[in-house]
Amino acid sequence: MIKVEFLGPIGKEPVEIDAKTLAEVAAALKRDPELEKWLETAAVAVNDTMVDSLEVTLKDGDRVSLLPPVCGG
Amino acid sequence: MIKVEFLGPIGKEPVEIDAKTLAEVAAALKRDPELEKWLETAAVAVNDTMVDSLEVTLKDGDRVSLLPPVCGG
Amino acid sequence: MATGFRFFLPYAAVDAMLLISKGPLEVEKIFTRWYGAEHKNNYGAMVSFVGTVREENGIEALSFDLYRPVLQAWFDEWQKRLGEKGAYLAMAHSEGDVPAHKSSFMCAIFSPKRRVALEMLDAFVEDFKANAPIWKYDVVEGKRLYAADRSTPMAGSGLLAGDEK
Amino acid sequence: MATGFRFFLPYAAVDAMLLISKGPLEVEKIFTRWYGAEHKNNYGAMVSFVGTVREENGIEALSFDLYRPVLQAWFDEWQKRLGEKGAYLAMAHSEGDVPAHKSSFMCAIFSPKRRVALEMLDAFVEDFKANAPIWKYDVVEGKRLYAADRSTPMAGSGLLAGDEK
Repeated sequence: MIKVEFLGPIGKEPVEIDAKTLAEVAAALKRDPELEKWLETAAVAVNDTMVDSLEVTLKDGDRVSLLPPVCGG
Repeated sequence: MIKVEFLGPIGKEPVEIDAKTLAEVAAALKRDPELEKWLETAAVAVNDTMVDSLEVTLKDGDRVSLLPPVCGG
Repeated sequence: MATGFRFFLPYAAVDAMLLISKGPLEVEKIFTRWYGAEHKNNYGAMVSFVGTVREENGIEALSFDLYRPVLQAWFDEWQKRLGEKGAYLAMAHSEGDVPAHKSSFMCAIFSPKRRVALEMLDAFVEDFKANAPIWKYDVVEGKRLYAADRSTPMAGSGLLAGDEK
Repeated sequence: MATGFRFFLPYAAVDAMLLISKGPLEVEKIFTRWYGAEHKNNYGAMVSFVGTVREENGIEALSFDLYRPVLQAWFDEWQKRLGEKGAYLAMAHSEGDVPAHKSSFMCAIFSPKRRVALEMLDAFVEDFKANAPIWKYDVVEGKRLYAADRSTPMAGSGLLAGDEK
Protein backbone atom coordinates (compact mmCIF):
# COMPACT_ATOMS: atom_id res chain seq x y z
CA MET A 1 0.00 0.00 0.00
CA ILE A 2 1.04 3.56 -0.72
CA LYS A 3 0.38 6.24 1.88
CA VAL A 4 -0.72 9.59 0.47
CA GLU A 5 -0.49 12.65 2.71
CA PHE A 6 -1.93 16.09 2.13
CA LEU A 7 0.23 18.89 3.46
CA GLY A 8 -0.56 22.37 4.74
CA PRO A 9 -3.94 23.85 3.89
CA ILE A 10 -5.33 20.78 2.09
CA GLY A 11 -6.37 19.69 5.57
CA LYS A 12 -7.24 16.10 4.69
CA GLU A 13 -6.27 12.97 6.60
CA PRO A 14 -3.77 10.64 4.89
CA VAL A 15 -5.18 7.86 2.72
CA GLU A 16 -3.80 4.48 1.65
CA ILE A 17 -3.91 3.48 -2.00
CA ASP A 18 -2.93 0.33 -3.82
CA ALA A 19 -0.75 1.61 -6.67
CA LYS A 20 2.41 0.68 -8.55
CA THR A 21 3.12 4.04 -10.21
CA LEU A 22 2.42 7.67 -9.51
CA ALA A 23 0.05 7.63 -12.47
CA GLU A 24 -2.11 5.11 -10.61
CA VAL A 25 -2.07 7.34 -7.52
CA ALA A 26 -3.16 10.25 -9.71
CA ALA A 27 -6.02 8.19 -11.16
CA ALA A 28 -7.21 7.21 -7.69
CA LEU A 29 -7.05 10.75 -6.31
CA LYS A 30 -8.97 12.15 -9.29
CA ARG A 31 -11.99 10.22 -8.10
CA ASP A 32 -12.19 12.48 -5.03
CA PRO A 33 -13.99 15.72 -6.09
CA GLU A 34 -12.71 17.65 -3.06
CA LEU A 35 -9.14 17.14 -4.31
CA GLU A 36 -9.74 18.44 -7.83
CA LYS A 37 -8.49 22.00 -7.26
CA TRP A 38 -5.54 20.80 -5.22
CA LEU A 39 -4.31 18.31 -7.83
CA GLU A 40 -4.01 21.15 -10.34
CA THR A 41 -1.75 23.26 -8.13
CA ALA A 42 0.02 20.80 -5.82
CA ALA A 43 3.58 19.60 -6.33
CA VAL A 44 4.47 16.03 -5.39
CA ALA A 45 7.13 14.35 -3.29
CA VAL A 46 7.79 10.60 -3.02
CA ASN A 47 9.44 9.69 0.27
CA ASP A 48 10.22 13.39 0.75
CA THR A 49 11.97 13.80 -2.61
CA MET A 50 10.28 16.10 -5.12
CA VAL A 51 9.32 14.34 -8.37
CA ASP A 52 8.27 15.58 -11.78
CA SER A 53 7.09 12.49 -13.63
CA LEU A 54 4.01 10.28 -13.33
CA GLU A 55 6.12 7.32 -14.41
CA VAL A 56 7.76 7.06 -11.02
CA THR A 57 7.32 3.50 -9.80
CA LEU A 58 6.21 2.85 -6.23
CA LYS A 59 6.70 -0.01 -3.83
CA ASP A 60 4.81 -1.10 -0.77
CA GLY A 61 5.28 1.40 2.08
CA ASP A 62 6.20 4.36 -0.13
CA ARG A 63 4.85 7.71 0.90
CA VAL A 64 3.45 10.28 -1.56
CA SER A 65 3.03 13.89 -0.36
CA LEU A 66 0.97 16.63 -2.00
CA LEU A 67 2.42 20.12 -1.50
CA PRO A 68 -0.04 22.91 -2.33
CA PRO A 69 1.05 26.46 -3.34
CA VAL A 70 3.52 27.94 -0.86
CA CYS A 71 4.10 31.32 0.71
CA GLY A 72 6.90 31.44 3.25
CA GLY A 73 8.34 34.58 4.73
CA MET B 1 41.17 83.67 -3.70
CA ILE B 2 40.03 80.08 -4.20
CA LYS B 3 41.07 77.46 -1.67
CA VAL B 4 41.96 74.08 -3.17
CA GLU B 5 42.05 71.06 -0.88
CA PHE B 6 43.38 67.58 -1.60
CA LEU B 7 41.45 64.82 0.06
CA GLY B 8 42.41 61.36 1.29
CA PRO B 9 45.64 59.87 -0.04
CA ILE B 10 46.76 62.89 -2.06
CA GLY B 11 48.27 64.06 1.21
CA LYS B 12 49.02 67.61 0.15
CA GLU B 13 48.34 70.78 2.13
CA PRO B 14 45.61 73.10 0.78
CA VAL B 15 46.69 75.85 -1.64
CA GLU B 16 45.16 79.21 -2.54
CA ILE B 17 44.73 80.14 -6.18
CA ASP B 18 43.50 83.27 -7.90
CA ALA B 19 40.93 81.95 -10.38
CA LYS B 20 37.50 82.83 -11.78
CA THR B 21 36.58 79.45 -13.26
CA LEU B 22 37.37 75.84 -12.61
CA ALA B 23 39.30 75.85 -15.91
CA GLU B 24 41.70 78.38 -14.42
CA VAL B 25 42.10 76.20 -11.32
CA ALA B 26 42.89 73.24 -13.60
CA ALA B 27 45.48 75.27 -15.49
CA ALA B 28 47.18 76.31 -12.25
CA LEU B 29 47.23 72.80 -10.79
CA LYS B 30 48.68 71.34 -14.00
CA ARG B 31 51.86 73.26 -13.30
CA ASP B 32 52.49 71.06 -10.25
CA PRO B 33 54.11 67.82 -11.50
CA GLU B 34 53.31 65.95 -8.30
CA LEU B 35 49.60 66.44 -9.03
CA GLU B 36 49.68 65.07 -12.57
CA LYS B 37 48.52 61.53 -11.77
CA TRP B 38 45.90 62.77 -9.32
CA LEU B 39 44.30 65.21 -11.78
CA GLU B 40 43.63 62.34 -14.16
CA THR B 41 41.73 60.28 -11.60
CA ALA B 42 40.31 62.78 -9.11
CA ALA B 43 36.72 63.95 -9.11
CA VAL B 44 35.95 67.54 -8.10
CA ALA B 45 33.63 69.27 -5.66
CA VAL B 46 33.02 73.00 -5.35
CA ASN B 47 31.87 73.99 -1.88
CA ASP B 48 31.18 70.29 -1.23
CA THR B 49 28.95 69.85 -4.28
CA MET B 50 30.26 67.49 -6.98
CA VAL B 51 30.72 69.18 -10.35
CA ASP B 52 31.26 67.88 -13.87
CA SER B 53 32.15 70.95 -15.94
CA LEU B 54 35.24 73.15 -16.14
CA GLU B 55 32.98 76.10 -16.94
CA VAL B 56 31.86 76.40 -13.33
CA THR B 57 32.47 80.01 -12.26
CA LEU B 58 34.08 80.67 -8.91
CA LYS B 59 33.96 83.60 -6.51
CA ASP B 60 36.28 84.73 -3.77
CA GLY B 61 36.26 82.29 -0.84
CA ASP B 62 35.01 79.30 -2.83
CA ARG B 63 36.51 75.97 -1.97
CA VAL B 64 37.52 73.34 -4.55
CA SER B 65 38.11 69.76 -3.37
CA LEU B 66 39.92 67.00 -5.25
CA LEU B 67 38.56 63.53 -4.48
CA PRO B 68 40.87 60.71 -5.62
CA PRO B 69 39.66 57.15 -6.41
CA VAL B 70 37.57 55.71 -3.57
CA CYS B 71 37.22 52.35 -1.88
CA GLY B 72 34.82 52.28 1.03
CA GLY B 73 33.62 49.15 2.76
CA MET C 1 4.91 11.59 11.46
CA ALA C 2 6.47 14.87 10.47
CA THR C 3 3.10 16.40 9.68
CA GLY C 4 1.63 14.96 12.86
CA PHE C 5 3.90 16.76 15.29
CA ARG C 6 4.56 19.93 13.42
CA PHE C 7 2.30 22.12 15.55
CA PHE C 8 3.60 20.92 18.88
CA LEU C 9 7.37 21.22 18.87
CA PRO C 10 8.13 24.25 21.05
CA TYR C 11 11.54 25.11 19.57
CA ALA C 12 13.85 23.03 17.50
CA ALA C 13 16.88 23.46 15.33
CA VAL C 14 16.48 21.15 12.36
CA ASP C 15 20.07 21.86 11.40
CA ALA C 16 22.74 24.14 12.78
CA MET C 17 22.06 26.63 10.00
CA LEU C 18 18.35 25.98 9.42
CA LEU C 19 16.45 27.05 12.49
CA ILE C 20 12.71 26.47 12.92
CA SER C 21 11.22 28.41 15.78
CA LYS C 22 7.76 28.18 17.34
CA GLY C 23 6.27 31.69 17.06
CA PRO C 24 8.18 34.90 16.29
CA LEU C 25 11.92 34.85 15.65
CA GLU C 26 14.29 36.42 18.16
CA VAL C 27 15.88 38.40 15.36
CA GLU C 28 18.59 40.22 17.32
CA LYS C 29 19.79 37.05 19.02
CA ILE C 30 19.85 35.04 15.81
CA PHE C 31 21.64 37.81 13.92
CA THR C 32 24.22 38.13 16.69
CA ARG C 33 24.85 34.39 16.70
CA TRP C 34 25.19 34.20 12.92
CA TYR C 35 27.43 37.24 12.76
CA GLY C 36 29.63 35.91 15.54
CA ALA C 37 29.86 32.37 14.27
CA GLU C 38 30.42 33.01 10.60
CA HIS C 39 31.94 36.42 10.38
CA LYS C 40 35.11 35.23 12.05
CA ASN C 41 35.71 32.82 9.17
CA ASN C 42 37.33 35.43 6.94
CA TYR C 43 34.13 36.10 5.02
CA GLY C 44 34.26 39.70 3.84
CA ALA C 45 30.56 40.09 3.17
CA MET C 46 27.44 39.16 5.11
CA VAL C 47 24.08 39.99 3.63
CA SER C 48 20.82 39.30 5.36
CA PHE C 49 17.08 39.52 4.92
CA VAL C 50 14.46 39.85 7.66
CA GLY C 51 10.75 39.45 6.92
CA THR C 52 8.31 41.05 9.35
CA VAL C 53 4.54 40.65 9.54
CA ARG C 54 2.85 43.83 8.34
CA GLU C 55 -0.28 45.16 9.97
CA GLU C 56 -2.84 45.37 7.18
CA ASN C 57 -6.34 44.27 6.24
CA GLY C 58 -7.30 43.68 9.86
CA ILE C 59 -4.94 40.73 10.22
CA GLU C 60 -4.03 39.93 13.83
CA ALA C 61 -1.22 37.59 12.92
CA LEU C 62 0.10 35.31 10.24
CA SER C 63 0.46 31.62 10.90
CA PHE C 64 2.74 29.11 9.19
CA ASP C 65 2.84 25.40 8.53
CA LEU C 66 5.99 23.92 7.15
CA TYR C 67 7.11 20.51 6.02
CA ARG C 68 10.51 19.85 7.48
CA PRO C 69 11.89 16.96 5.40
CA VAL C 70 11.42 18.74 2.07
CA LEU C 71 12.41 22.10 3.57
CA GLN C 72 15.65 20.57 4.80
CA ALA C 73 16.40 18.99 1.42
CA TRP C 74 15.68 22.28 -0.36
CA PHE C 75 17.91 24.14 2.12
CA ASP C 76 20.71 21.58 1.78
CA GLU C 77 20.60 21.98 -2.00
CA TRP C 78 21.03 25.75 -1.61
CA GLN C 79 23.83 25.27 0.90
CA LYS C 80 25.60 23.07 -1.64
CA ARG C 81 25.04 25.56 -4.47
CA LEU C 82 26.43 28.39 -2.35
CA GLY C 83 29.32 26.26 -1.17
CA GLU C 84 30.44 25.88 -4.79
CA LYS C 85 30.75 29.67 -4.88
CA GLY C 86 32.67 29.80 -1.59
CA ALA C 87 29.62 31.14 0.25
CA TYR C 88 27.59 29.94 3.22
CA LEU C 89 23.89 30.12 4.12
CA ALA C 90 21.86 30.45 7.33
CA MET C 91 18.09 30.61 7.64
CA ALA C 92 15.43 30.79 10.33
CA HIS C 93 11.65 30.53 9.99
CA SER C 94 8.68 30.56 12.31
CA GLU C 95 6.11 27.82 12.75
CA GLY C 96 2.66 28.69 14.09
CA ASP C 97 1.46 32.21 14.85
CA VAL C 98 3.47 35.40 14.38
CA PRO C 99 1.72 38.66 15.32
CA ALA C 100 1.98 41.92 13.37
CA HIS C 101 5.37 43.71 13.70
CA LYS C 102 7.13 40.48 14.66
CA SER C 103 9.41 38.61 12.28
CA SER C 104 8.82 35.19 10.77
CA PHE C 105 11.74 34.77 8.35
CA MET C 106 15.38 35.65 8.22
CA CYS C 107 18.33 34.45 6.24
CA ALA C 108 21.95 35.41 5.77
CA ILE C 109 24.61 34.66 3.20
CA PHE C 110 28.32 34.88 3.99
CA SER C 111 30.86 35.18 1.22
CA PRO C 112 34.42 36.33 0.63
CA LYS C 113 33.09 38.58 -2.17
CA ARG C 114 30.21 41.00 -2.16
CA ARG C 115 28.91 40.22 -5.68
CA VAL C 116 28.25 36.58 -4.82
CA ALA C 117 26.54 37.57 -1.57
CA LEU C 118 24.28 40.20 -3.16
CA GLU C 119 23.29 38.11 -6.16
CA MET C 120 22.69 34.96 -4.16
CA LEU C 121 20.59 36.74 -1.52
CA ASP C 122 18.21 37.89 -4.23
CA ALA C 123 18.11 34.46 -5.91
CA PHE C 124 17.70 32.63 -2.61
CA VAL C 125 14.86 34.80 -1.32
CA GLU C 126 12.98 34.51 -4.61
CA ASP C 127 13.38 30.74 -4.71
CA PHE C 128 12.37 30.61 -1.05
CA LYS C 129 9.11 32.36 -1.97
CA ALA C 130 8.51 29.96 -4.84
CA ASN C 131 9.72 26.61 -3.56
CA ALA C 132 10.20 26.42 0.21
CA PRO C 133 7.43 24.13 1.54
CA ILE C 134 5.83 26.65 3.88
CA TRP C 135 2.17 27.61 3.98
CA LYS C 136 0.84 30.92 5.19
CA TYR C 137 -2.47 31.68 6.87
CA ASP C 138 -4.06 34.94 7.91
CA VAL C 139 -5.30 34.85 11.47
CA VAL C 140 -8.58 36.78 11.59
CA GLU C 141 -10.90 36.60 14.59
CA GLY C 142 -8.91 33.64 15.82
CA LYS C 143 -9.38 31.65 12.60
CA ARG C 144 -6.63 30.51 10.21
CA LEU C 145 -7.42 31.36 6.58
CA TYR C 146 -5.06 29.97 3.92
CA ALA C 147 -3.43 32.86 2.00
CA ALA C 148 -4.25 31.23 -1.34
CA ASP C 149 -4.06 34.44 -3.37
CA ARG C 150 -0.49 35.19 -2.23
CA SER C 151 0.74 31.62 -2.66
CA THR C 152 2.80 30.22 -5.53
CA PRO C 153 2.57 26.71 -6.97
CA MET C 154 5.91 24.96 -6.50
CA ALA C 155 8.07 23.79 -9.40
CA GLY C 156 6.45 20.65 -10.82
CA SER C 157 2.96 21.56 -9.59
CA GLY C 158 -0.09 20.05 -11.27
CA LEU C 159 1.69 16.75 -11.91
CA LEU C 160 -1.19 14.62 -10.61
CA ALA C 161 -3.80 16.53 -12.64
CA GLY C 162 -2.08 15.71 -15.93
CA ASP C 163 -2.45 12.60 -18.07
CA GLU C 164 0.33 10.11 -18.49
CA LYS C 165 2.50 11.20 -21.41
CA MET D 1 38.16 72.36 8.48
CA ALA D 2 36.39 69.10 7.79
CA THR D 3 39.58 67.51 6.50
CA GLY D 4 41.53 68.91 9.42
CA PHE D 5 39.62 67.22 12.20
CA ARG D 6 38.62 64.03 10.57
CA PHE D 7 41.14 61.79 12.34
CA PHE D 8 40.37 62.99 15.82
CA LEU D 9 36.62 62.72 16.38
CA PRO D 10 36.18 59.74 18.72
CA TYR D 11 32.59 58.84 17.81
CA ALA D 12 30.00 60.90 16.07
CA ALA D 13 26.70 60.44 14.35
CA VAL D 14 26.65 62.71 11.31
CA ASP D 15 22.96 61.98 10.89
CA ALA D 16 20.53 59.72 12.70
CA MET D 17 20.78 57.21 9.86
CA LEU D 18 24.37 57.85 8.74
CA LEU D 19 26.70 56.80 11.50
CA ILE D 20 30.46 57.39 11.37
CA SER D 21 32.36 55.50 14.01
CA LYS D 22 36.00 55.74 15.05
CA GLY D 23 37.44 52.24 14.61
CA PRO D 24 35.44 49.01 14.18
CA LEU D 25 31.64 49.06 14.10
CA GLU D 26 29.67 47.52 16.94
CA VAL D 27 27.69 45.51 14.43
CA GLU D 28 25.30 43.71 16.79
CA LYS D 29 24.34 46.92 18.61
CA ILE D 30 23.83 48.86 15.41
CA PHE D 31 21.77 46.08 13.84
CA THR D 32 19.63 45.81 16.96
CA ARG D 33 19.01 49.55 17.00
CA TRP D 34 18.11 49.67 13.32
CA TYR D 35 15.87 46.63 13.54
CA GLY D 36 14.10 48.02 16.59
CA ALA D 37 13.67 51.54 15.29
CA GLU D 38 12.61 50.82 11.76
CA HIS D 39 11.06 47.42 11.82
CA LYS D 40 8.16 48.63 13.92
CA ASN D 41 7.15 51.00 11.12
CA ASN D 42 5.25 48.35 9.19
CA TYR D 43 8.12 47.66 6.83
CA GLY D 44 7.82 44.04 5.73
CA ALA D 45 11.40 43.64 4.54
CA MET D 46 14.76 44.61 6.01
CA VAL D 47 17.87 43.75 4.06
CA SER D 48 21.35 44.46 5.28
CA PHE D 49 24.99 44.22 4.30
CA VAL D 50 27.98 43.93 6.64
CA GLY D 51 31.54 44.30 5.35
CA THR D 52 34.31 42.75 7.44
CA VAL D 53 38.06 43.16 7.06
CA ARG D 54 39.56 39.95 5.67
CA GLU D 55 42.88 38.62 6.86
CA GLU D 56 45.01 38.38 3.72
CA ASN D 57 48.34 39.46 2.27
CA GLY D 58 49.82 40.12 5.69
CA ILE D 59 47.55 43.07 6.36
CA GLU D 60 47.18 43.93 10.05
CA ALA D 61 44.26 46.25 9.53
CA LEU D 62 42.57 48.49 7.03
CA SER D 63 42.30 52.19 7.67
CA PHE D 64 39.80 54.68 6.29
CA ASP D 65 39.60 58.38 5.59
CA LEU D 66 36.27 59.85 4.66
CA TYR D 67 35.01 63.25 3.66
CA ARG D 68 31.86 63.94 5.58
CA PRO D 69 30.18 66.79 3.68
CA VAL D 70 30.17 64.96 0.34
CA LEU D 71 29.40 61.64 2.03
CA GLN D 72 26.37 63.19 3.70
CA ALA D 73 25.15 64.71 0.42
CA TRP D 74 25.61 61.39 -1.38
CA PHE D 75 23.75 59.59 1.42
CA ASP D 76 20.91 62.14 1.45
CA GLU D 77 20.48 61.68 -2.30
CA TRP D 78 20.11 57.92 -1.81
CA GLN D 79 17.71 58.44 1.09
CA LYS D 80 15.56 60.60 -1.20
CA ARG D 81 15.73 58.07 -4.05
CA LEU D 82 14.67 55.26 -1.70
CA GLY D 83 11.97 57.41 -0.14
CA GLU D 84 10.35 57.74 -3.57
CA LYS D 85 10.02 53.93 -3.55
CA GLY D 86 8.61 53.87 -0.02
CA ALA D 87 11.90 52.56 1.37
CA TYR D 88 14.34 53.79 4.00
CA LEU D 89 18.13 53.62 4.36
CA ALA D 90 20.60 53.35 7.23
CA MET D 91 24.39 53.18 6.99
CA ALA D 92 27.41 53.04 9.29
CA HIS D 93 31.09 53.29 8.39
CA SER D 94 34.37 53.29 10.24
CA GLU D 95 36.97 56.03 10.26
CA GLY D 96 40.58 55.18 11.10
CA ASP D 97 41.87 51.66 11.73
CA VAL D 98 39.83 48.47 11.61
CA PRO D 99 41.71 45.21 12.34
CA ALA D 100 41.15 41.94 10.50
CA HIS D 101 37.86 40.16 11.33
CA LYS D 102 36.23 43.41 12.51
CA SER D 103 33.64 45.24 10.46
CA SER D 104 34.00 48.64 8.82
CA PHE D 105 30.77 49.04 6.84
CA MET D 106 27.15 48.16 7.26
CA CYS D 107 23.93 49.33 5.71
CA ALA D 108 20.28 48.36 5.80
CA ILE D 109 17.27 49.07 3.62
CA PHE D 110 13.72 48.87 4.95
CA SER D 111 10.80 48.52 2.58
CA PRO D 112 7.21 47.37 2.54
CA LYS D 113 8.11 45.09 -0.39
CA ARG D 114 10.97 42.66 -0.76
CA ARG D 115 11.73 43.38 -4.44
CA VAL D 116 12.51 47.03 -3.74
CA ALA D 117 14.69 46.09 -0.77
CA LEU D 118 16.69 43.44 -2.63
CA GLU D 119 17.23 45.48 -5.78
CA MET D 120 18.11 48.66 -3.94
CA LEU D 121 20.57 46.92 -1.60
CA ASP D 122 22.53 45.73 -4.62
CA ALA D 123 22.38 49.12 -6.34
CA PHE D 124 23.26 51.01 -3.16
CA VAL D 125 26.26 48.86 -2.26
CA GLU D 126 27.65 49.08 -5.80
CA ASP D 127 27.24 52.86 -5.89
CA PHE D 128 28.77 53.04 -2.43
CA LYS D 129 31.86 51.27 -3.78
CA ALA D 130 32.05 53.64 -6.75
CA ASN D 131 31.03 57.00 -5.34
CA ALA D 132 31.10 57.25 -1.56
CA PRO D 133 34.03 59.57 -0.68
CA ILE D 134 35.95 57.07 1.44
CA TRP D 135 39.61 56.10 1.02
CA LYS D 136 41.09 52.80 2.07
CA TYR D 137 44.63 52.07 3.27
CA ASP D 138 46.35 48.82 4.11
CA VAL D 139 48.10 48.98 7.46
CA VAL D 140 51.37 47.05 7.10
CA GLU D 141 54.09 47.27 9.74
CA GLY D 142 52.29 50.24 11.20
CA LYS D 143 52.28 52.19 7.93
CA ARG D 144 49.21 53.30 5.95
CA LEU D 145 49.46 52.38 2.26
CA TYR D 146 46.74 53.73 -0.06
CA ALA D 147 44.84 50.83 -1.67
CA ALA D 148 45.17 52.39 -5.12
CA ASP D 149 44.71 49.15 -7.06
CA ARG D 150 41.35 48.42 -5.39
CA SER D 151 40.06 51.99 -5.70
CA THR D 152 37.60 53.35 -8.25
CA PRO D 153 37.62 56.84 -9.78
CA MET D 154 34.37 58.60 -8.84
CA ALA D 155 31.82 59.74 -11.41
CA GLY D 156 33.22 62.85 -13.11
CA SER D 157 36.84 61.96 -12.40
CA GLY D 158 39.61 63.44 -14.53
CA LEU D 159 37.77 66.73 -14.95
CA LEU D 160 40.79 68.85 -14.12
CA ALA D 161 43.08 66.92 -16.49
CA GLY D 162 40.88 67.67 -19.50
CA ASP D 163 40.91 70.73 -21.74
CA GLU D 164 38.09 73.22 -21.78
CA LYS D 165 35.53 72.08 -24.36
